[in-house]
Amino acid sequence: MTYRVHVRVMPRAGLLDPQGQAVEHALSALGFAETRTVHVGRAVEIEVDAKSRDEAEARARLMCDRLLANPVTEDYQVEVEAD
Amino acid sequence: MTYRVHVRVMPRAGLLDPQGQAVEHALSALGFAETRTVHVGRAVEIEVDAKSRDEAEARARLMCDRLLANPVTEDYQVEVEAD
Amino acid sequence: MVRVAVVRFPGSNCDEDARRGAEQSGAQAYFVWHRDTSLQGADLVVLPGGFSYGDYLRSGAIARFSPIMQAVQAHAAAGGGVVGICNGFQILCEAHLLPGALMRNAGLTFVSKPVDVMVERTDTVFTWAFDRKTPVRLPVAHGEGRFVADAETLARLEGEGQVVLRYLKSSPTTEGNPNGSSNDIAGICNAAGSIVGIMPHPERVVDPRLGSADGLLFMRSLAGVRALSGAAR
Amino acid sequence: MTTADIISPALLAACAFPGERLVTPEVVREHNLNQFEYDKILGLLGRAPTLTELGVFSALWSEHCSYKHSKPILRKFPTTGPAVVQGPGENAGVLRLKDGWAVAFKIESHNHPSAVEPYQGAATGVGGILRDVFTMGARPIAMLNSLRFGSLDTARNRYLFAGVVRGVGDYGNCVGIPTLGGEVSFAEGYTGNPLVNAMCVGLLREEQLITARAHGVGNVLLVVGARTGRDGIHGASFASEELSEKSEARRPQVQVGDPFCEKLLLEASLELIHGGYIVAIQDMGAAGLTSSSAEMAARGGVGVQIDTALVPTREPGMTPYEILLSESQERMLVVAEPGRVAEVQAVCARWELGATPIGHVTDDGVFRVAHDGLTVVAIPGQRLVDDAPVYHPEAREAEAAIARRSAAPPARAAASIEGDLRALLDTPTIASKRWVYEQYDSTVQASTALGPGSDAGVAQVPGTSFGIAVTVDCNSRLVALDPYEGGKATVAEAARNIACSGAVPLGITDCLNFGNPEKPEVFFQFREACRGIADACLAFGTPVTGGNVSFYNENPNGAIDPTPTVGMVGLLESLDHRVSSFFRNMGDAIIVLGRTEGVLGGSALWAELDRFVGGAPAPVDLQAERRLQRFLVAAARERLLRSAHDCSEGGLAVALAECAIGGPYAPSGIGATVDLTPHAGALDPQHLLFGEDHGRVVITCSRMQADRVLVLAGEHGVPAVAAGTVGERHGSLVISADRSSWQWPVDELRRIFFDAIPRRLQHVATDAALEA
Ligand SMILES: Nc1ncnc2c1ncn2[C@@H]1O[C@H](COP(=O)(O)OP(=O)(O)O)[C@@H](O)[C@H]1O
Ligand SMILES: [Mg+2]
Repeated sequence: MTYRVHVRVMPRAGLLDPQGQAVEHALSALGFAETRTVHVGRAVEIEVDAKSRDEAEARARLMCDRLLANPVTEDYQVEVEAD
Repeated sequence: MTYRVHVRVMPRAGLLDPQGQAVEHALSALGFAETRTVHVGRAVEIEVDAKSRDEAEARARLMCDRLLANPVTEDYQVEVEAD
Repeated sequence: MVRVAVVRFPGSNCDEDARRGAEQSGAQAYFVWHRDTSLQGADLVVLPGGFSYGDYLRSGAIARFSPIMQAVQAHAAAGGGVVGICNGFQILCEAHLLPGALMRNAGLTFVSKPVDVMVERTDTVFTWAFDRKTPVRLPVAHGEGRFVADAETLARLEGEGQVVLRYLKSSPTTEGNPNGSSNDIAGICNAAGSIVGIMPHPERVVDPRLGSADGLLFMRSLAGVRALSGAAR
Repeated sequence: MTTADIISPALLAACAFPGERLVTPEVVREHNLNQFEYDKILGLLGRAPTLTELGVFSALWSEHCSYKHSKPILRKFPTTGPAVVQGPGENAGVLRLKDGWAVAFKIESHNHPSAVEPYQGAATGVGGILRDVFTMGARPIAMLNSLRFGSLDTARNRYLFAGVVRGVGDYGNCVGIPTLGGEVSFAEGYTGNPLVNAMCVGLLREEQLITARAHGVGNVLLVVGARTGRDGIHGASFASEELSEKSEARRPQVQVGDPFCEKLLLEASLELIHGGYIVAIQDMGAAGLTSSSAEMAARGGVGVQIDTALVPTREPGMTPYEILLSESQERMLVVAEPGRVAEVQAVCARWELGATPIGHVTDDGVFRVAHDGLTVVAIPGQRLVDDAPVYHPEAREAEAAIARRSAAPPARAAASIEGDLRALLDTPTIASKRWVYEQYDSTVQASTALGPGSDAGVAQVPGTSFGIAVTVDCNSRLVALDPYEGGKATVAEAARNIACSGAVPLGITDCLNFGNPEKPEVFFQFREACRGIADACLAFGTPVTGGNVSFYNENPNGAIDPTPTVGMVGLLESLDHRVSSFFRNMGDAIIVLGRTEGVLGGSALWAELDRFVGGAPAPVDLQAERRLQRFLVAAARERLLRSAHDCSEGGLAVALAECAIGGPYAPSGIGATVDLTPHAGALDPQHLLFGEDHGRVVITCSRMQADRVLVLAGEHGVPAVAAGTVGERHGSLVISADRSSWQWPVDELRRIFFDAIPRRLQHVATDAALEA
């Protein structure tokens, strides 16, 4: 089976996120008064061959640990798209 | 209500995605033979005050159209986190 | 004297270079602040290089909403000259004053080096002082300079002669296209030649004492924009 | 007796912040304070410190802030001279140029943060050194960087290297400061402990100088710039210990840089200074608000009163301890007269920055911090800074080091001169650093006269016909083998690079990267290297105007190679005098300056090809170096030179090859025919070609001028020998000596030289790909 996995890598809470701040300001300047905090990170979309959804997810997590996320500054979330 | 909205902005299919390619190579070099295509885009996380999930989503889409995504090169997806 | 307004966005860092370059070539060049709403009677507007708003999100994406951009839009709509250099080019695309977009360099790293480019169109506000197609060597310094547009737009740009600058492929010294731009495009203009955006930095090479004056004719074009208005319209 | 000694105990009352931990011996140890230091604190306060006070002492008495192991040694540097406007002690040193212009410059390390997070560590290092320069009222016009890594054969080192370069580049590029030079080398000793030293050079009108001295009782302290977060708490003491497993646990404290905010801060600060709105300004670097406020007060001989509850924070609930010690980036502390606070805020607002009053200058000499009115810190301000402990560690050279000096490598079986030169040009330390400097904007500000790739970078002083030349140098192998001669050699190489560009060496800043100073063999290296630097500076008339000490550069395998990096600036009287490194015209005469004894001790040949670091390095004849510098400047003034390139690693062969290979954007290499027989033909070829004697430069001039050049050299007492002729593009480099001769097609050398680093880094693009 081929699964499509969505990975979201975000700056760790507490660390400065200048990009998020800039977007926050820009949105409120554009009149989106309802926005509170904004954070900007990275979205990675991977097609993975795996036997099961669980396996796809586990492999994707491993990819995050090894490459996709910086363990020092980022947290990640993994979601496997329904097949 | 405050909703957390996840926006995923990805390079439009068909456009060169050198980031995706580089990650694809790196993953396979690391032994993740099961990965097929990889794409790298931007994840934006927004906390929005809105009366309903639908409103939150509609506003977020508007933010994408106006600022968060470049209509020439990018596509986006919006997801409101369950409250 | 031609009045050249150089827009300063927070994060602009080639604003002074552009002002100085235009002034040395005989223009009356001055800054306008991104929060201003008037161009103070400018004949021509320069959007300089730099990292407006830190280039956060996408380069130029936030700057295009600066208050001054309304005045720039109006000026452009009235046929006034607008020149965007590097970050300024990115802003022009984001603001839809020029078609296409500038994406992350194909090599993924920032590229700072001289490149050889051909000035392909010599009747624009930024190039009319060239009397024919001319190869020049200009510095580039950018992380997001890969020009991208859909096939139709590209065909139109090529067909209508809206490619102003093109990276020279065969240059043995600079290895050609530095960022993977479609069709080796380094700069484009609108159909009238009144709005021009380019990635290289002619304003950095205007003093032979520093080693090169390959950018001088660009600056002279700015400073003599009236000559164009007279001739071309 | 100082005024601080007579502060009455009543003024020093302070209490614990609600909920904070008790100060136990365990907590004292955690703060890297020893018993002696803790007793000193008790004596100074006349009571036990609060936890917040303990944090303050820990930061200010850390090695990084107090220089407790290095101060007595640094005092021996020559720091005065006719050009010195501001010597050590301020944020940056300042030297007079001409016509009212002055140059402010400083170098600083960011080694440990870069070891943990290369990208942000390097970026914030650039940010910090930039602030040091613009807080002097100077506009930054050039950056340089000096980098050290372990071998590129391992993935971790490649990751560190690529991340650091990207971090340095992204930050400086965004702020808009051209990088005009730097150096990178690779050696085993830096595995696990890379070095990242960044240097910034700025220009100011002499009358615009401002210093970081709080004065004027009642004047207001404001924080300007970014909000304060929980990042980097205790970075200063982190920089003052060895890297270990524990450092990994400190990861959440990584500081993130915001170069965009820095650019706004730069413009706002210069406007505040030049507009006369403020009386003092200091950046919040290591130990953040603590060191900036305490040091400003101590320099001004006054007290300060701060309320940390007024400091804008990024997250709610931060304690005074955290606010005082946070190392959030892009913040400034400014002192203004009360009547001008509104104007200061208006200027900052224009640059989209906050400016928040947090306290004022007092007359009681106490460094006092309250939170919502509750006093949590009350320390005699002067003594907090001046009474920092001073240590005089034992210095003893390691037996192994002595033995290494008299050792020699095993003879290599199939040594070929041709192959050796190719191999040397392919070693990352010697090869072109184009892969690095193409990631750095080197032309922004439109003043670059010589960018990276030549011996020194040169920038025009805007609106004038003169320029400044800049370089950073250190050959740590020489320092490791003979710290004293290595220290001299470092300054000599820097001065030679400056003089090769045609400029007069003016002064230096230094970044002294060493291991743990409590180890006698490390302190020996430190003391002797400094003595060498001092002697060279004295001989050259180039004072030390400031610098930075980075100790505890160790990893589980031991200390790094001692690396006292020297950053030098020079004055180029006229831009028309500038000289670059590369052969230019066919038919030009090649002249070799200096003497070759053929010393291979500490050479790149032995280190890179024989895997042997040893032997005694060549001694440095400071007077000969001085004569050589004077000659180069005189010849450049007469516009006699077409090129000038100094011989450093890899000796004459590498220097000649680099001249022939040409600049990074030359269309091809350019051949040359060189006969070294008259220079030192009697030497064994290996020693002749790869020996690393100092004081040698390869110059070219037009054939017509050759005699004049030789005469001028003679007048300056510089040995000079006409040794050959520049050939044609795409030609060959032909070197002969005695009856042997060797030959290399220059375009092949060119390929080797420019490909060496990129081909080892084919896959590191991945890190860049993952940048948000
Ligand atoms: N990290 C760097 N940043 C910018 N330029 C660099 C860097 N490393 C090396 N360079 C440039 O490459 C050239 C060669 O450097 P190097 O081999 O150290 O020269 P030398 O041995 O003559 O001092 C110099 O012009 C130097 O400025
Ligand atoms: Mg070298």
